[in-house]
Amino acid sequence: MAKKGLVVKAKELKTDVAVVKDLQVSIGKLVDDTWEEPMGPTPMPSMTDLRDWDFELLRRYKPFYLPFCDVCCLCTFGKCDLSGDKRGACGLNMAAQQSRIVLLACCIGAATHTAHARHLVHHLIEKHGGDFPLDQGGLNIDVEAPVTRLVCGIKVETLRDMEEALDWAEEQVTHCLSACHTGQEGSNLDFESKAFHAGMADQVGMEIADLAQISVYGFPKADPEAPLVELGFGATDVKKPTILVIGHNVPSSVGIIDYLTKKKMLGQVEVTGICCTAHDLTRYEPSAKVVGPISWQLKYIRSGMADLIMVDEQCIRADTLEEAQKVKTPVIASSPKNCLGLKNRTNDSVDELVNDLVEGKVHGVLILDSDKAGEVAVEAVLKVAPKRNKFSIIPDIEEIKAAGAACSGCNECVRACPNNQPIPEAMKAAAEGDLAPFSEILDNCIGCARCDSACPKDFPLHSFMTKAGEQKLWEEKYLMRSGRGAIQDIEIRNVGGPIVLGEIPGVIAIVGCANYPEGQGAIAEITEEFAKRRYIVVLSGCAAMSVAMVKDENGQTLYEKYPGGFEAGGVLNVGSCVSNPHIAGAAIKIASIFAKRNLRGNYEEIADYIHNRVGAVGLAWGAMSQKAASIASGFWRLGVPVVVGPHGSKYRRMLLGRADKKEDWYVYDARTGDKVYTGPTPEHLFTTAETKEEVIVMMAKLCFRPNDTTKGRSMKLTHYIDLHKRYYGVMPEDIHLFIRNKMDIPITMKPEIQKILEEKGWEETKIPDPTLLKRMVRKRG
Amino acid sequence: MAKKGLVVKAKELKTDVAVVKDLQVSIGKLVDDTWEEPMGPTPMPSMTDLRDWDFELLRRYKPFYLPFCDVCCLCTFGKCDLSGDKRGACGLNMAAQQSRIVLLACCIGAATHTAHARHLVHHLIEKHGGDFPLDQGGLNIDVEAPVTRLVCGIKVETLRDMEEALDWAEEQVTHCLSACHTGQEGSNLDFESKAFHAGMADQVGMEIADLAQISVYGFPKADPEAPLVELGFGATDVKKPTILVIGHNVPSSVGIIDYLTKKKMLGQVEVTGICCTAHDLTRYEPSAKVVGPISWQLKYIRSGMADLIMVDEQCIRADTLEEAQKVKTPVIASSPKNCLGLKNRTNDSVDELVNDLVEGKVHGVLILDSDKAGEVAVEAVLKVAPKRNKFSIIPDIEEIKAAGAACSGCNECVRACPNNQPIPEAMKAAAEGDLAPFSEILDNCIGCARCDSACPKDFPLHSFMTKAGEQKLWEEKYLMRSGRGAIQDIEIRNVGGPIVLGEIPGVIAIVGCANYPEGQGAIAEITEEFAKRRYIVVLSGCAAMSVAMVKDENGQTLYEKYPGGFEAGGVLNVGSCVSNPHIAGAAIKIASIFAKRNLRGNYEEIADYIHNRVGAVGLAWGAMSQKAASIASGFWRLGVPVVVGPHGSKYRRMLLGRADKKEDWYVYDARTGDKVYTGPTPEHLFTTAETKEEVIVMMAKLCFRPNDTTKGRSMKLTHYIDLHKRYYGVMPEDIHLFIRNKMDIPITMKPEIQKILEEKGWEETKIPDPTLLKRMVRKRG
Amino acid sequence: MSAKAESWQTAEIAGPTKANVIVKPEIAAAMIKRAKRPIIVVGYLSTKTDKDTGKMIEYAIRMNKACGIPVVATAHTIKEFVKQGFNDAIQMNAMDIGNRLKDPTWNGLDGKGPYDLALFMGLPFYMEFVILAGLKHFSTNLKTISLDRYFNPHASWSFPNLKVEEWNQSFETIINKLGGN
Amino acid sequence: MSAKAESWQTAEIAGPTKANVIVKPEIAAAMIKRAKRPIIVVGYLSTKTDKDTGKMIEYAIRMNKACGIPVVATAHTIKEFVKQGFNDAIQMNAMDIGNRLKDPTWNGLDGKGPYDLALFMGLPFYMEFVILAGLKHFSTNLKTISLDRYFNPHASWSFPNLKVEEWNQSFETIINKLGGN
Ligand code: SF4
Ligand code: SF4
Ligand code: SF4
Ligand code: SF4
Ligand code: SF4
Ligand code: SF4
Ligand code: SF4
Ligand code: SF4
Repeated sequence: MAKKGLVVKAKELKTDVAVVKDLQVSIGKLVDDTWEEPMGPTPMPSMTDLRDWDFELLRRYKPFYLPFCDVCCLCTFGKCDLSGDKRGACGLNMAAQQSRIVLLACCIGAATHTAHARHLVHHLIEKHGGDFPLDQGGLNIDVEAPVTRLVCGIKVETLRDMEEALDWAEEQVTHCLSACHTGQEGSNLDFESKAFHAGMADQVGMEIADLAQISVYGFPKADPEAPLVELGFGATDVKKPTILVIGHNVPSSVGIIDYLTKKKMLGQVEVTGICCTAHDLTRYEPSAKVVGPISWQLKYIRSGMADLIMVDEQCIRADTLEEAQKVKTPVIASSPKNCLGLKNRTNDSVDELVNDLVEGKVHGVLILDSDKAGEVAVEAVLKVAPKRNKFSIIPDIEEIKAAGAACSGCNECVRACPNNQPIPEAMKAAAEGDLAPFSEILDNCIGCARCDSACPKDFPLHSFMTKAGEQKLWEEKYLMRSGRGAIQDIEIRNVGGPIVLGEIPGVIAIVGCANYPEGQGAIAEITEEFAKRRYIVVLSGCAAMSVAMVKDENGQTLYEKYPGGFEAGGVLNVGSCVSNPHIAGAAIKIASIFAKRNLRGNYEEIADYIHNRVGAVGLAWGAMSQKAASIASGFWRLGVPVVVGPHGSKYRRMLLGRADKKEDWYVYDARTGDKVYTGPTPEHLFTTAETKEEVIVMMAKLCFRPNDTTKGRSMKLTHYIDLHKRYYGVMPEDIHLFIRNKMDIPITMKPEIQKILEEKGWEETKIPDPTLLKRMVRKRG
Repeated sequence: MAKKGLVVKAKELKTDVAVVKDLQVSIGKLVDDTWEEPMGPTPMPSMTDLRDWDFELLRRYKPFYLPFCDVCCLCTFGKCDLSGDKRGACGLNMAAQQSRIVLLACCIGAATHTAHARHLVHHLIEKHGGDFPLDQGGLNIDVEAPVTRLVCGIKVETLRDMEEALDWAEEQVTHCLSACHTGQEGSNLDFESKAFHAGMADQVGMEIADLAQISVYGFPKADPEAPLVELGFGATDVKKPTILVIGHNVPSSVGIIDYLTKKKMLGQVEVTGICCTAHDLTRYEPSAKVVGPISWQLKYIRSGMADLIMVDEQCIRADTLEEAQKVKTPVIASSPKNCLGLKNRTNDSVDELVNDLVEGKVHGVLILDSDKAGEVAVEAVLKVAPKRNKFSIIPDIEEIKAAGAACSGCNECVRACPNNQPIPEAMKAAAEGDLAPFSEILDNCIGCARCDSACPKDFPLHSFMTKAGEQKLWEEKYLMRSGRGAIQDIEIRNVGGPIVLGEIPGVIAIVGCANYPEGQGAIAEITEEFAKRRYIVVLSGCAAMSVAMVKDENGQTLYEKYPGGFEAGGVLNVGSCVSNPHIAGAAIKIASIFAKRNLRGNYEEIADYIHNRVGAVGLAWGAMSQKAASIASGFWRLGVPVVVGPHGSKYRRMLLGRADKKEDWYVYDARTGDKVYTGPTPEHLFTTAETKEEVIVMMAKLCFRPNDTTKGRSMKLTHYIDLHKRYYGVMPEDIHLFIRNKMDIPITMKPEIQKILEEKGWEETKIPDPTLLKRMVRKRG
Repeated sequence: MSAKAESWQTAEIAGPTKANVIVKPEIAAAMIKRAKRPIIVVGYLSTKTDKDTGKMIEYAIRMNKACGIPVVATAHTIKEFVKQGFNDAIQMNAMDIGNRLKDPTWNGLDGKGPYDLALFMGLPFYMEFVILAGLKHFSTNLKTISLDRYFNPHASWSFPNLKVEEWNQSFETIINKLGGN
Repeated sequence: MSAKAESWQTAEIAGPTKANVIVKPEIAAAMIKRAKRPIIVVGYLSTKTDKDTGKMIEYAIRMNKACGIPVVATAHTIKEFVKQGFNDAIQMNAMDIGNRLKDPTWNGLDGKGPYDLALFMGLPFYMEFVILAGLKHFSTNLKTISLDRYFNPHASWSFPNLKVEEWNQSFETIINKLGGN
């Protein structure tokens, strides 16, 4: 850390000033001593400070590596064949290489959010000054930034305060990335520990980013009643000039809204968004529209709806410029991260820029000033829209029919499709004029267009399916509750009783990208299953959009049917990807509010608390990115299990418990120091679910915690068994592992279960005050 | 940047202090206003600030991408087939993906050096305080840290000052890495520009690291007469207890020396090193020994010479612990980057640690306190050495014979060998008792042991060749000039005339790793060819070791035969990898000392100067690592061409000029603003040489610069033509491209050349005051 | 059928070590017969009956009946087994069974010792691909066979990319050779 | 010889698009004959005469004599050509010639138009591997052939891993078919 040991008392400073003349004094930070929370053992931890904790988790949840290919190609010693027990030219083996790839992904993810936060904070300080006060939720929130307080041991009250946390995070990202270098770390477990570290830094980066934008832009502040905003193709008013913003970093979109507001044109231009920028756009201005998650990009662009596209950073198709050109839509790039090879026109006049875009002299421009970018976008779209006249490249049916007839059935398309969609068959049907199979494909499509690329006849297959699903697409018009931000202290306080009594059997966090195996409907199904059962369901990012995209028979989405509060049966959209730490933060605040544990720099104790007591489980059903990897990693270190959908199996390793190894499931009883068997609770720290049915059953099971009261455990068991029977058609095989004493047994199932317990030779065990940390044992022996 | 806009005048501060009570004031930095160098346009540049300059270079030196495989596997959308014009699920194409891999490598490299610097600076501040003054070379050096001044616009005078530069570098690494995320940058050229940016940050990181250690540890300070130190297997006194240190980050090795010194035992324990830690170890204590570069690790360990191994970070075989175990050598890991899965015993007592290592209770320990690590190493090695009795696993001849007879000739070994060494044939010969072929293989071997791994019969083939070459190995005893550090101002001043007049035809920088295609002798050959011709040859890292490993008929190495000064025919070892910026720094100082250009925050102008005027060329003959990639990248952005050996072709892209495209080779004449054709000078920014012969000819050619005086050009041409004839047997085909007017023609070759010029239809061109930057044109018009 | 086969998902290249192609179903049958402790892992795609997936689950049941091979049903596949009147399948998460198969000290579902041959079918191609890769690199005495219709190069043995009829016929032959019907 | 070949360097896997195997040298000869503008790039290993490298440089010269194919000599290979009395080879850096071959607007050494077939031999395996990859992905109308003794999967066509005698015989056949001797 940069500033350690540099604290100078005011008096001494005066003396200095008196002695040393003609000097300027540059103040790093004013430390407010009125904050009395004592400092824990690991403020701003180094890469090794929490390694013992990681090893504790990894002892129980051992990595199962899933290599993508047999070789490593990360340096010019390579490629190296690492199959079997071979080692690379640097001495690395396959396990270490796979864990290194995990670390690399987490570093990229953490860097992305941290750099995002840095950009945002820098930008906001430039505009509003470093003294701008932070505000997570006014008086309803005492712990303003639980992750940052926990990890860094600092309190952030102004924008400037945030820089210290970011300095730390950037340093950690750099250290962790450094460990990926050829000939650095040699142990797979140490790579894993470093991946956890990167994930933890990522949580800090995200928290800072969201707190900064919530505070300055006045997003909903921990508001259960955040406004409902419109979402879907059909939500766009096709008659208006339409700007599409894509990405994650909202200032340039804010630039658009601000300019429209200033010019009193809000409502005259349709501002629509894809991905997290859409979340944050509607958190800023609820009249803006959300098109959908990342997988909606291509079909929306090709449909020609957008008269101008502005991209910022993250999760933007790399071919946006090329695709936009096809429909004559000009592009404004607005982030240093994503310059698209465009000329930097930041210093040109608005008139010149608008003119060049409108006249089509350039296909796009790079404008690194968010206000100017916003102004240019608005001025240009007004003139571009009438010229474009919603020019679309979605083909008509005749074209598709002809293509269907010309298709050779070579299978290249389906072999390129991540979801193995039966495109050749759909082409056959299309030849006959039947587009129904294509419409079905669209439902299971992630919009990647690999099929287009693969087709030797260059058929725009994704456009074909878009055409086929057109009708349905235009009917998409839903309401999504906009991102509420943090959880209020009072909400945490109120769920205490219900959680202890099992009335709230767990917290289900559904996050991440839209790389779904079969349609996005699964998200809503899973959400409703748990909301109905009075779990708390917390959502963010693409998942928070997907959940909105299903209506019930009354035309209502889950956001309309279920409350937005952190309460039994709540369905909460916390916001964009960088809002994820509100979920971690809620778990952390449970520890501080119920158990009165100190947070400040006290990571290990709190993670131990959460792991053993807070029945929270994460699901990233469509996880695809390095950010999703680091977000998951941040949860792992906190001891929160995460489940991914089938494509998540490609992250190269799982962290799996072994329910059959009794010796793995002992904890200390903090009261006595005894080692107590607790059953596999939770059973895994990271695994892949194959189907949505499996996810539902698995997540219910992963809510078990050693600390469950008998009342709570019996409720959790009821749900687990009920879901297992419903989705699997049979009783679970493993209930004996989760029953500590007869009181745990759900009353209604008593006879049935007791029979099983007898068969399994079950024995009663104690319910400990559980901890994995010997030092937490209170009794001195 | 964290601290912008936070400068508070002392008077105002006093007022603050008077008003706000009970506050501590934490001082970031005292800004010394006595430094008068005006600030240039780009201090602490953002990722886009130098993009125009990059694009200028990339316009001329276009990327040629060399994919390693057809697919991208960086996220769970993938794998994606990017062959031909296909795009991945994120819209990326192959060019962008390859450039992204280059960026990723540069980020890893830059992170490694920056994290190394951060660790070092943090450690040294903790030990010696932030006020510890920096000293690059006393009064002989005016510009203390040319790269940092140029890039960051700051002057670093104390350890604490360095933190600001590191803050900046870490932020840039984070931003650049972020751009590698799926769905960020879409343009290959922008990926390239970001790779340059990471390379520039890397230079800052390295410069800080070396300046810190030079200053605090009292390494040679810009000393042309730095001591000669012993190098080679044969330099070790086998009778002494021997510690082997491997890595790059020297504090724990310093811990060993300091403890030995304190105990007055220096000389009783042999302290030997591999890789850059060996450089820095001998810069600290010249009686320590260097074993060799990275490729020496395995054979030295297996030979059993080391009674204790201490590893720090970087370029350490990942299987060190396993290999050490085989020869019963305990290992101390001492860096958070490389914990090897070992228990963190930092807080245990020295006695316990020594005892556990000596008794073999553990194979290794992690000690993150460098002093303690040093003490434990010494105390343990004294007791381990007699027990081990230099236990070796190098097999005897009978064993090799038997293996040779049992070899199935399956070819797996040679197919795994990066250098395609004829191991099956050597096995056949060995079966007959002839080890000569194995001895030859050892000469061409990079010590990777992939052959061992690949052999289905598990023969330890690398040990066989080590046995075969044993005799030669033990005769290895050379003298290397230890790393001198920076170049003095006076040296720069003195070479001015000779460079202008061509008496010094160029600066040849030979750096990087030992991934050589055919033995390391090439380094010495290349060096001597240029030293003889009175080029300045600057070396660092593994290359600086390799150059020492050849003796002439008088038993002298090049370090003994040639002067160590920055002068005609000088052969300079600047030091370890982090010493590389002294080379860039020399080029930068040429601009400041000769041309009186301001350095401070003035990157573009200086790079333009260097590119057009300073005939410096880099060679990384055995480049293998991500660090080598970022080091090269730092040179590219400065406009300095870099050549790699054949394995460097695996870096995925070259930056190649097209000598046949006349339009590519125009510059502005700063005097007139005219565009002037200059010929392809230098022809490439990054390419691969296939053989050492090609390197020699190519490097001579790459020393041409548009600004050469006729005298200088004619001398450079003389060398180029002479070398071309010598190594290629023919006149070069392209001399007409390098002759601007008749005065350029080397007198002795006049008739021959004039004939060629006629044939080629040569026309005279002007010699401009060259610049690629329009704004540098002095004439307003 | 040829001895050369390409990964069904074009980009899912495996590296130097690729599955042997089961050129004739008899090979697979012989391997199952030879195995001391075989096991079959059946994923949810086996419950689908579109042209891609034939009647996998029935084949699994018939194989079990023919030679007593234990059946692991991943995800909710168990429900379909039960529906078909087959009550001997064990439900497990695909990663969990993969992880246990990797472990040479795992004594199997019945506690009688480690398996030596694992057959897979009905998992999403890429998920099976990576689990097979995990087993290829990290298991010690286990061979794997992919019985899917598609060539999965990370297995020890795999069918090449087959037509539905060829594939169905292959199952018939295998079951027949195992003495079942 | 079989239609399936493995990359000579085990780990140098190419991806889904792999070279066609030249099962018979006649194929290569026919391709050269059919090409409008072929060119051959010869690396320094062709100057070595150990068992691995036969007499590549002589074959190059004989091919040039047979059909006039232009010869680029990379690195210092030119010296050996000259020594052998062959003065028509052009010296170029391997990356430089690779980069130009990639460019469809490059009119060749003689300015008469782009090449449509590039033969490679004598470069270090991995270096040829990546240059061929560059051409595979970024050239438009160029086919490549590796004439080395080893299967190089990034070429359009490559010999499989051959014995020295087979390899020498292949050259003889090709030269013969090209009308040379
Ligand atoms: S990092 Fe190691 S395993 Fe990977 S390519 Fe380099 S030497 Fe081989
Ligand atoms: S665009 Fe849809 S159908 Fe086409 S390959 Fe991608 S997921 Fe499959
Ligand atoms: S890739 Fe194209 S031609 Fe081949 S089956 Fe698919 S749609 Fe038809
Ligand atoms: S790791 Fe990825 S890029 Fe490297 S060889 Fe394997 S598939 Fe190709
Ligand atoms: S980063 Fe893009 S090209 Fe690479 S695997 Fe992911 S989607 Fe495919
Ligand atoms: S250890 Fe030497 S001989 Fe063996 S594979 Fe490596 S380079 Fe080749
Ligand atoms: S791999 Fe082993 S058995 Fe095969 S040829 Fe080489 S030394 Fe002989
Ligand atoms: S020169 Fe290369 S191999 Fe040698 S120590 Fe430096 S980075 Fe490592």
